[in-house]
Amino acid sequence: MIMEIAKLEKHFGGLVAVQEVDLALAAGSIHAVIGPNGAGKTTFFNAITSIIPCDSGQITWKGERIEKLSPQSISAKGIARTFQNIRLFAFMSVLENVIAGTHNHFRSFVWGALTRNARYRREEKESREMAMALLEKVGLAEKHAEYARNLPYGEQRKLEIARALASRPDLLLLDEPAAGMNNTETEELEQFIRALRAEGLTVLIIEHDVKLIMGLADRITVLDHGVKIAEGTAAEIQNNEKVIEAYLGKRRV
Amino acid sequence: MTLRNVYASKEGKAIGMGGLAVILLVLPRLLGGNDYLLQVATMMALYVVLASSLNLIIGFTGMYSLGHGAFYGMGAYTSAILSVNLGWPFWITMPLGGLLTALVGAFLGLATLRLRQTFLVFGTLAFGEIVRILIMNWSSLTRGPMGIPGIPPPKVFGTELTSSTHYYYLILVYAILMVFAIFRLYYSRIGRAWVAIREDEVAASSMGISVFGYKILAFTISCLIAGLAGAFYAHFVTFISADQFGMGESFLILTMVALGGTGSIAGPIIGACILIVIPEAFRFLAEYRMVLYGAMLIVVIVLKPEGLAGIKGLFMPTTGGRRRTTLFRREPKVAAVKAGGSQ
Amino acid sequence: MALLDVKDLVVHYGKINALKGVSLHLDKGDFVTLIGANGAGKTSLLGALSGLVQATSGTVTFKGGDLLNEAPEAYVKGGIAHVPEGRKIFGELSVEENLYAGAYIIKDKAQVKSLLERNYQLFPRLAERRKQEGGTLSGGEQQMLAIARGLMSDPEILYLDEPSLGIAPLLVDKIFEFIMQINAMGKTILLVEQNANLALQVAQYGYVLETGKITHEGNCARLREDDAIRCAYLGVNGNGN
Amino acid sequence: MFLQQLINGLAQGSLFALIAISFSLVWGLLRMVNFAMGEVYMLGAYAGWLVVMYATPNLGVALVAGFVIGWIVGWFIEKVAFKAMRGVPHIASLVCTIGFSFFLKELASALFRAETKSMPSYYSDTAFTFAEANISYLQIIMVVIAVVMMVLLQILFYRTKIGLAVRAVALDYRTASLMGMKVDRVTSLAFSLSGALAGFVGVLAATYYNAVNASMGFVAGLKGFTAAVFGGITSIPGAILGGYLLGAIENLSVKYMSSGYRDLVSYFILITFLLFRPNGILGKKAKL
Amino acid sequence: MQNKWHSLVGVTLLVGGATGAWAAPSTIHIALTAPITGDYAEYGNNFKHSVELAIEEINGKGGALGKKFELSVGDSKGDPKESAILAQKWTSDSTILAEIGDFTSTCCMASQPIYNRAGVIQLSPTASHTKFASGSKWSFSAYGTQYWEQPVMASLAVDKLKLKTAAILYINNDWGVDTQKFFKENFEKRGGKILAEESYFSGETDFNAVLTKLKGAKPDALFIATMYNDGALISKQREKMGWNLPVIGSSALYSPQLIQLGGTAVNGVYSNVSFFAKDPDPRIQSFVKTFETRYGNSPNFAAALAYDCVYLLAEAVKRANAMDRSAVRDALAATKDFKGLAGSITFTQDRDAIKSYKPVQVVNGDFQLVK
Repeated sequence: MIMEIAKLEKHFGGLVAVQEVDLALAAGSIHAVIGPNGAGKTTFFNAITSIIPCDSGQITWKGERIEKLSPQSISAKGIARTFQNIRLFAFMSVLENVIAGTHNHFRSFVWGALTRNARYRREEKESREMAMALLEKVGLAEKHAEYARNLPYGEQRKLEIARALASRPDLLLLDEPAAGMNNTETEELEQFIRALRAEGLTVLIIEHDVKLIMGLADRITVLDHGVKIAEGTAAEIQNNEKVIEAYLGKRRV
Repeated sequence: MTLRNVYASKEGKAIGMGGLAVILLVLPRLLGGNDYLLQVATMMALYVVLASSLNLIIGFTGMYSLGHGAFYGMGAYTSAILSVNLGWPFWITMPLGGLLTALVGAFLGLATLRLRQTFLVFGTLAFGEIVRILIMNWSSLTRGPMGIPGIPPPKVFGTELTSSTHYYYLILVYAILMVFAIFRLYYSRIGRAWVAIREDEVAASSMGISVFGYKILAFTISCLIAGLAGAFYAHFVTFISADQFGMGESFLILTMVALGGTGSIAGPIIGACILIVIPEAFRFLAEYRMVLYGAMLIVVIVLKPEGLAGIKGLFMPTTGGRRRTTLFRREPKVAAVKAGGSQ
Repeated sequence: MALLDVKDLVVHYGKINALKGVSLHLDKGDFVTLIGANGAGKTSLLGALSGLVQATSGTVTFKGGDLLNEAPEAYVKGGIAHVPEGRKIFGELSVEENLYAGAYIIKDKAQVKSLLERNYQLFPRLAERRKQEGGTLSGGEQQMLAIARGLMSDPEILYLDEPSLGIAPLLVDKIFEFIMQINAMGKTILLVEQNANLALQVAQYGYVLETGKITHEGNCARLREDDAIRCAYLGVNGNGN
Repeated sequence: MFLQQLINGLAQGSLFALIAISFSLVWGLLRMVNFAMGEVYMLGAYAGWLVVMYATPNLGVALVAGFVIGWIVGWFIEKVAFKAMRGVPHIASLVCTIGFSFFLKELASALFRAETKSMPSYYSDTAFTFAEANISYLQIIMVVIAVVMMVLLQILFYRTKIGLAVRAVALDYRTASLMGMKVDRVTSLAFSLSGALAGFVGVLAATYYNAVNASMGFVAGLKGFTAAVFGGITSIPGAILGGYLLGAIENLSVKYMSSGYRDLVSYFILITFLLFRPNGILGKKAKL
Repeated sequence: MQNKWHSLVGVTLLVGGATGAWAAPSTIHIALTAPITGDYAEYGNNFKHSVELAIEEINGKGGALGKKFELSVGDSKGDPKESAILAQKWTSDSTILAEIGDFTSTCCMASQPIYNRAGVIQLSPTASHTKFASGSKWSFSAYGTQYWEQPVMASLAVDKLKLKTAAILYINNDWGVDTQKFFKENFEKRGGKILAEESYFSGETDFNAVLTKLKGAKPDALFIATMYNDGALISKQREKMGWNLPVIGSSALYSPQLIQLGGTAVNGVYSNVSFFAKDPDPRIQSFVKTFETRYGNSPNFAAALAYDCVYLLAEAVKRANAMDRSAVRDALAATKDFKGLAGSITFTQDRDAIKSYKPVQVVNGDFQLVK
């Protein structure tokens, strides 16, 4: 288990967004979190990455407790993420967005930037090459000079993934990566995520596109109103009564 | 393809820079010893530095500051007090002035933990005023309202720099160095971190960028540069007093950044040059000079809110801003489109 | 005659094309639903149909009049009420003030009073809490308040944007009952939902929006049986499960 | 003397409080600050002075004139600096109001010439003396006006339809527009009202200090903003409370320390509250 | 857009460059630096008007050495930075013989090194900073420092009015601090006692607090080191507090506006003058009358001082019998018993003016000499 989450809880005022959720993540697996809108999935992600501090619970990453760390430290530990409502650096070029993702892998600071010494030049070159390689991978290499804000929706999603990968993470958290993508793009995405797993990356994914999830995920966790109601393989989930009732909706009226 | 070809082509920039450098170097010649114009040029260079340094805070990192006049003054006072009271040479007091200002700037940067937007504007403004009031009242150190006269001019290789041309070259070298430094910082890992913070703090922090650390760094470097500029100014005018570093200066510097364009290297440079030249060019208007100056400021900002050389749309949140625009600025309907659509 | 007729509506956000030519048709008394995934453009479409979002081209005809890119108040005055996503009630106003805000365009005080009474009858929960601040209500109550507030302008057509969002399942049922009740009162309803299953059960006619385009439309009963839709939106595996 | 300082502080506080309301109105709607507020106040004072000198010695008319001029100028600033610039950088609006501040001040200076103008005294007699402290009629009137203004505004905001619209727009302008509220018009109205209040206080201040000049606005504006933050910028009662407290604290601070540090006290309060209690004394609970 | 700015800069440079070539040696070219706009605009305009008036008079009488005076005016806004820019403008124009201005000491001192380097006379009508004139051999102050003025007021207070104690309220700037310091020194030297001192920042309008505090010290008299406008405000607020005691100020109070603004509250206030508009001297009377008819307001002390500065220069030119900057400077430095509107002027070693001051008092809404 690369990450273990125990009894994670987050309240907003009186509202319980995430309630005592446990989750164990196997290294090299694709794990999906699904649930109806407002089930607390994004809050769950935000709590894992410390963007909002959790109220209680433990998150263990490679044997180390990380729930009290800052977002940047969590990133430094090798956890990267994308956002549901795309948070690119709009007024940076596509390439720079990805280079910004490599931030933690380089050390040159004010002095290096001012003098452009050997280390700085090496690091800049390295980071640029790394970023370009990632852009090639997601198919955005040609648009590397555009402002990120000028990309179409689907490409912005790809760019966000490339940016997250730039920090060379061991775990990638994807928050609805297929939202706003058309069918071809979604299929490409699926292939892409599989390829990432093949490279040894662990992926935790929130998705609404059930088709994508069912075909992709090794394990699925279902949240409803902040509570974990089921976990298992795709087949198990699809046959779980609780899931069908709460998430897929029982026949009403 | 270059990294930043989004903004401008490198060749064009290089030619422009080269030309500009030559003009700047031979400017005293060009002006034929006209010290007045040289003085204007010197002031421009000084304010180019001040505006560029404020742009680090406002344009790059997306924070606000209306305390820049005070930082500038702090550098001036530190250097002046050290050289007048202790007789230390300019080349020691100037960096010390910058360092002290940087220290205070770092401290003020802590405030950004809690203050945002307009609150930061007023927080820094109040801070600036507190500095001014302290200077006024701490007479034993600062001579209070009497100011500090007789600040020695800098010496280079044993000779005092006294002529306008000397000062011009001194500040020119300083300005070029500082703008160059800012340029290099901007196009580096640090600059990217700043811009990332400006664009989206949450995303920046999840990319491993220490938001708070880089905000403090921006304040520190910005104040260092402003403090050095203040030290230069003190030894240039040889007399400083608290009223030279009041709110008016902070407003002026902020205005330069906003008018020229936030977030670009050229913006504050253009803004500083214009706001120094305009009052000079309007001299013939006598008492209506500043009326027109104010009016011009309003008109330019309304017509080009991002500034003359700013990035169009910068600081417009991609979602909120767009919606607001569609909500409040109703563009006239395009008749042709409608005719085409309503078959 | 159609109550609301939308043809080839195109919306751009900067260079991003959010709607790529959407056509809709609503008759009086209809209960129409619009389903689609996150980012498909549902909220943009509703925005463009209530004056919040500027459309690039297309037509929006309401009761025979052209409303494209009019100010939001023109839509409200025309008889359209938009209950926005996430309820968006005025948290610091009391329940009653929220309702009065909804009746802003109605000049006749007596009419406002009677609308208020009618809403209190429809939602007795709100009547109990009329002096309470909107922000202190529970999610379900807030949604009721948002719908009631929409009804306060006495609209002919009511847009509902994701009314099930973040609400406890029991209450979701309750709210959908209210919606059907409102429809039965003769109000036309355009329901935007992510919870496709639910939406397709309550509505009569449905549109499926995908990345800015309508990909399917038809009778809800028929849409429910459509394989592609079952697979993508109903969570039923397309490979026959 | 404590009592006298307190009374002086309250009289001055009434002025701060009214300017603070002006800031609160704009803040509530736009989450922005009008840097030219002090200059609107100054123009109001000139309007009042012109009326008293050249039309009628009636102070009421002068106050109305200040109100009207403030309304017009406030309306104009909103149209140029805020309306035309919505959805554009925050900093541009800020700088635009700084431009207005410059422009209006220098315009007044050029039009009316720079020297300080004398405003006649009204109701300056001592109404009564209480434990060695003198209280003038005008001081009483000022406090009464501030309180009446607050009550009127509370009625406007809590008892009228337009007030409801202002509050709704302040809370969520997008949703408010879905209710058919004309966001632009409501914003414009609140902005004009805030200008009108500033102009009105300008006349009051001119009467209290018997002087009008072009640079009188800046300090007043800054103190007004401080008072607003102090009491709670999102609420009118907060602004009033902040004004009175700031007036009292400033005046009492002079009693206990060198007057050279008087402004320091205000700025210190401003920074402290911005940092540690940005919602002011009344806190988040209080609302427009 | 940018191109336009470029051309604007170009035009400015050209125009500026051309001024150097307009040299017309047939005139005595002097420059005036004054705050025509900004917070001190009132004084700046007084400067400008009276200097224009003086030049017109001199030119009407044929000028000096047969040459007419020519004036260039620059607005410094009260901003030291602009004052320094103007100083460069004037000094780089070889036809300019001398400069009059600026109004504040800060501005004067910021531009002083420039005049010093270029060797151009800098004659300020009002700079009162004790370190100003002594800072450069080219700098002169026609104002007369408080060092000379305050003994007069202290003597009036102690010797004539028999006051034992006083409280001081002063504006926190270089002039205010000097005034306060020298009054205190001289008052205590004569056996008086200062019970309390308070300062305020420029722009303040509410003096109730400080006045109440000073009142608590129960002094015999109140000394106010302020300009006339603040002086009027202070007096009004003092009157409203019902605090009646002798009030003494400095020459800066002497302005018709003091009475206009202060009304009955300033009755009894002591000030002193070197320039007295009621002086029956026909020169003064004609100056006051011309000034009033032409500009619509009465001249204050600053106007008279600036007027004197022009005559000081004219006389220096005559005595030097040359148009040479350094000769005129020497002649100016040697000025003795120059009879100006604002009293007689003799420059000290440090080029500060020694002046004569006459105490005045406001009596029934009018300034009267204290007999």
